[in-house]
Amino acid sequence: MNALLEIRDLSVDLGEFSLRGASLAVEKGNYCCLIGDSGAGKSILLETVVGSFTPLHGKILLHGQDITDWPPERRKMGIVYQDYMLFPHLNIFDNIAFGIKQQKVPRKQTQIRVQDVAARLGIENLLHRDIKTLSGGEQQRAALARALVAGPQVLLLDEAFSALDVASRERMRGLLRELVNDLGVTVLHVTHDMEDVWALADQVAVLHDGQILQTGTPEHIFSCPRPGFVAHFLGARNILQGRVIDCDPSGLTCIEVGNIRFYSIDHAPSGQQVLISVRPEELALARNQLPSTLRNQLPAEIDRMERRGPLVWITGQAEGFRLQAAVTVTGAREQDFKPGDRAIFAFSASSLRIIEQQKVIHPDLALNASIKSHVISQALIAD
Amino acid sequence: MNALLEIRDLSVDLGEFSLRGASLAVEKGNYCCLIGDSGAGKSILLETVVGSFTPLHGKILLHGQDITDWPPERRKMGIVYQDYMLFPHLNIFDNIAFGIKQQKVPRKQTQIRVQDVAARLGIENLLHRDIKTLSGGEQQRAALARALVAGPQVLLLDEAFSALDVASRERMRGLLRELVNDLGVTVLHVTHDMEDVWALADQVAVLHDGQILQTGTPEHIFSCPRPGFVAHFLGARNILQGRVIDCDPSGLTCIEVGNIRFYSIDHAPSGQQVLISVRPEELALARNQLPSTLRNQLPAEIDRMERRGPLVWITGQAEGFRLQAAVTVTGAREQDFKPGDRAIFAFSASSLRIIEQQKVIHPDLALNASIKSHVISQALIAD
Amino acid sequence: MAQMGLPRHKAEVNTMGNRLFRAGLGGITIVFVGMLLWAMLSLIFMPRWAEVVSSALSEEMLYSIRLSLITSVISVAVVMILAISIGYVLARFQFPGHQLLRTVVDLPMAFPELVLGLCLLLLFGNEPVSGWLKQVGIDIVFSKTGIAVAQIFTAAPYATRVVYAAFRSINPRYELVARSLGCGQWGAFWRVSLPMAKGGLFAGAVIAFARCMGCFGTVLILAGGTRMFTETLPITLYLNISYGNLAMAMTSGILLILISLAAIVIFEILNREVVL
Amino acid sequence: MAQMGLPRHKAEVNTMGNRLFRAGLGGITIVFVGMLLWAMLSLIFMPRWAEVVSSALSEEMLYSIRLSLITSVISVAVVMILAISIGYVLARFQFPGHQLLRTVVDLPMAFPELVLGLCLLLLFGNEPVSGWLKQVGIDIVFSKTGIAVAQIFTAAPYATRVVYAAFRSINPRYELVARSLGCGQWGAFWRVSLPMAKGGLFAGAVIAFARCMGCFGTVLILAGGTRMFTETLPITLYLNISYGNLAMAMTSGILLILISLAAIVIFEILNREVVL
Repeated sequence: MNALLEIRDLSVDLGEFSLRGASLAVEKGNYCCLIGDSGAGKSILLETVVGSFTPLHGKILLHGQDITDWPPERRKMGIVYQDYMLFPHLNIFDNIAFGIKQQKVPRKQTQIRVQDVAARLGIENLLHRDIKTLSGGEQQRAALARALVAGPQVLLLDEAFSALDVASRERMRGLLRELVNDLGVTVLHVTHDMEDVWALADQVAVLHDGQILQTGTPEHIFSCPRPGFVAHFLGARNILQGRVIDCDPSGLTCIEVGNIRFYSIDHAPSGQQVLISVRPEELALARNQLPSTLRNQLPAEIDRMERRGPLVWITGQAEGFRLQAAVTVTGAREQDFKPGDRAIFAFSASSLRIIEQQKVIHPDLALNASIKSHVISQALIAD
Repeated sequence: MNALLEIRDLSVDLGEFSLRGASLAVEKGNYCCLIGDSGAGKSILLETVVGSFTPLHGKILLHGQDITDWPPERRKMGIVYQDYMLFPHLNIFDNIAFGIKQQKVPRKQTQIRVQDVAARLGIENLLHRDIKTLSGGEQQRAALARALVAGPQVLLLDEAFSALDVASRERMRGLLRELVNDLGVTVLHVTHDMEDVWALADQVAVLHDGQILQTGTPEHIFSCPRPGFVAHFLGARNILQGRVIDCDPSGLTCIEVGNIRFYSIDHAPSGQQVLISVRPEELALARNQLPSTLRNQLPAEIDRMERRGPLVWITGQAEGFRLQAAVTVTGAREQDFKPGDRAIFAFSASSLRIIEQQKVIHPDLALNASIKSHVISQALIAD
Repeated sequence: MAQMGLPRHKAEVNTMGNRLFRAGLGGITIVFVGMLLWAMLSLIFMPRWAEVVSSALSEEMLYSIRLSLITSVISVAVVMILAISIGYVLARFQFPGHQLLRTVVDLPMAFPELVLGLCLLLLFGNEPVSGWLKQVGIDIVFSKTGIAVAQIFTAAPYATRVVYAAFRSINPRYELVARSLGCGQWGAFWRVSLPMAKGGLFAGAVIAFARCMGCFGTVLILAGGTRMFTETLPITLYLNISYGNLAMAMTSGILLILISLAAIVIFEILNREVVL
Repeated sequence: MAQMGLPRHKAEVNTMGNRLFRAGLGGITIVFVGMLLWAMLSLIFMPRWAEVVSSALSEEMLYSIRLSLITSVISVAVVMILAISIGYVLARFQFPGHQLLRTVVDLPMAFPELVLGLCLLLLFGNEPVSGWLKQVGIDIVFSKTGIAVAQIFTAAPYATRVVYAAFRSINPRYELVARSLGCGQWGAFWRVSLPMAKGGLFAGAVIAFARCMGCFGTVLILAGGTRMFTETLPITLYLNISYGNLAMAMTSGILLILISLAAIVIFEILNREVVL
């Protein structure tokens, strides 16, 4: 293992919130976003890593060294909270210099180091101000400076941008991305904002109910979410269970669901039970079969149409299962679909992903328990 | 005026929150949703109507009668809050019967009326239960029964569904719609959930900073939002300022912005300065001019592409202004657009709406101050 | 109030500095609390119990207990009327002088009891009030009535504070709902606020009772500490310490401590949230 | 804490029932608060000021003031060490018996002062503690040292509660941040928690000082109320009431009331949020 930070099977019990065997590895210089619903244990994980809680089980390794029982002051980590946590009795300079003063660095050098990092964060003119006179974005930049100036090995961010307005948030993301690249610091960032993920993350970990359910690159997690919570949380719909009936390594995999055949570019051995998924926005609707390259074209009856902001969500009932498509208002209007109409739900073989190969059938995921899932996951994300 | 409930130029000052000359009229039997950002004064408006606050200025009229100085007990209004506010020392029956008991109705009749409304709300089996043993949805139905059983003239709902899960929320909407229709009660419903608006409202009022900025049917407000806050809040983008150069009553209105001409089906007199708007999801993008009925086809350079969930937001830079289009991921992928590409931004004349005819130019709205507005309005709605 | 989500430092058993720090704080805490506990337990474990029983059954002690109970019950009744009125006014109405009223009601808790007693003595022992009282035939200074008056003024601020907190913790929207359903202010108060504040009211009464029973300085000054006349339990304790009769003093001390403990236990059970 | 968004009923001046209800509550409030105010103002407006001045300059009063000040200053110093230690332990550490510890520290506030005095008398006046004290030459019972001991035990619970509230109101994440920046527990306490709790600590000291100056029952029992020996201000008040010397009593009453008022004002300014 050459992960810089590794969490092995970590369990922490705080009553209401807890971790139950969470494992995660972050490589040196990687930016890892930790996402999950509220109550999943995201903040606990962060505070256990920084050394606030003693786990019941499990280990935290830094450079392969077991630091589980180390006090926070020995761990060389910086933490930045949503609500800044600047010391109110110190001005900005003394806040940022807090960690350096602890190291008994000469005054001159402290000055230089603080001014350097402050300049990089654009707060060099605020150093002698009282923290209450600063805006939220400025305070958060000071908090970031304070965490970085001591040269931490790992930077921990707990919803660090949530309290900022949109403009400051974007500015902060840019500054952070640059600084983190330059300093080569490893980051673990708890967030519920998917924009943080898209803008910053090299790696995403999904936490639910005290466990890490999936890790990977943002693209990977978004296009191949693990079924169940991760898929729901990330907005994957149309999860169907089928069986691979043919797989040509150079061509397409054919999957049978009921007596309908789907084609996917993902591979799986013949005879394998699989879960497949297609994102609603990747479906096109048409009156008739489309003479096109779209390999999956499924006739279904429109069951329900719901407008949500810029999209119309159309649910179609096929033989034994349902598909949900998200199309633009213009598109739906042009075709003049109404509930009860028959329509072709069409999508490409590259849109259909095999999200799990399985032997055991998940009864709660089979067929279409997912009709309401998009609503649930939207609620989760909004929260 | 034959409005049942009329609010005239109402001002209330509670320090942090306040109303500043809000006016609104709701006709008998109408369902009016009041939307707005947090801190706009939505709850204060409701509680002033019910009689909790004495306004500094303005009047509240019920059936044309000035009730501004009446105490709450004379106003015959029912109020339902997000957190139910069931009396914890009474069981469900006594909660619902609270208002009837006050009217000194005989016991037998109280029984009948309570059971009747409880049956309609599907809680007839819960009447002798303690309120703590009920789920949120059941408690909210009891609260609704309590407000309705006394026969109010106006029903006031303050984010009444916000604390419920999605399933209960949908069930409640259905029940409420039916009951309200049958009883012919007039409703004023404060909400931040657009689904409430689409599912329930006959009329929408947008409140911002203590004032009602616009009222109308949901369709009207959504497609022709007043520029400024309302448009931002409801997600209108692409607001451009132009001048009508030709208007054929039987045909299209031609509007010039810079030296580009747009066509709209809305009418305005020639020479008039107007603000026009087109919703991003109504724009289509193509490599070349589309041989179609789309009257507005504008070449622009792609400036920025951002994926947000199921959509890709594409910003295009034309001569002096910007347009923003929201297209599906599949659509963008098929055409393989990249920032820097040239593309045609196409939309129909029926998508382009004239949202304000003006003499004075709003400097803050002119041209394209709206690039970030969708982010802001999303944040507002999520909040 | 549970501060949700706030982390607490659990076991970290590693650096010398941290260990020394915790040992220092813990040591000071244990020494002081140990002495305090020891002192309180002395009263229970030191006396010879035969003496305590005979003291408890002595004529003087029985008189003192009866007088304490009678005056306290009357005082608590008056105190609760005051506390409910003032507590509700403070919790629900806004008016100029709101903060001043709160401060004046709280003041007696900050003063030494003795000073409150002196104030009451000056009020009721001098013209014009003494004249008015003489006309209606009420004797407050150096009388049994004075005991109740002293207790009422001592206990009312405590009860008011608890009752006020109870009313404040009730969301006024409950009353607004009741009123939208046709209740007047009195109806909303009687049918909603009072039953919802039940726990707080009872807790306030318990606190008031304990304060009345234990009231010393105010009673001593206003009603005098006369043996077998204005002798309540604290007076018995004081008089017998003066006479050197330690068994009698300890007996009244034990009774007073039991009353306080019972009050605390009941209060904690009723009113975990209101406890300050 | 301001309860945000809670409506308050403002003026509604219409139905008879509502008016009667408000008049009833308001009437009771005004009568009681009026009497209370009158009683407290009597102490200030009644005395002849020439007498007060000569009393204040009498040998006995000067002795009493000096003794009160000296013992109180010493007591406050000890109390603050105790309050900071115990308050921080309670606010930051979790351990079995946490709730018990809090209750034991709070208990003396619920007991009559007299009973606390008796407990301390039994602890320090009996074996084994009296023997230990004799060996190191400390005399507590009926001595000036006893005054300070009585004051410390009386005032410590009040100060501890205020200091505890101050530490609790500081988000422990501040300390966690300090520690992630390299501080040990002592460093985080000294560089972050203590300066952040500054207001609360000073408020606690003010409360402690006021309680020490006004401490009567405990001092009376443990140190005795001997003229010109263990005579603090409250004892002066009591002794002079007994001798019928009202001018002296009122003078010490006025001094005590001024100290309490000053303490309240300082406390309110420092610590609006912590005031319970």
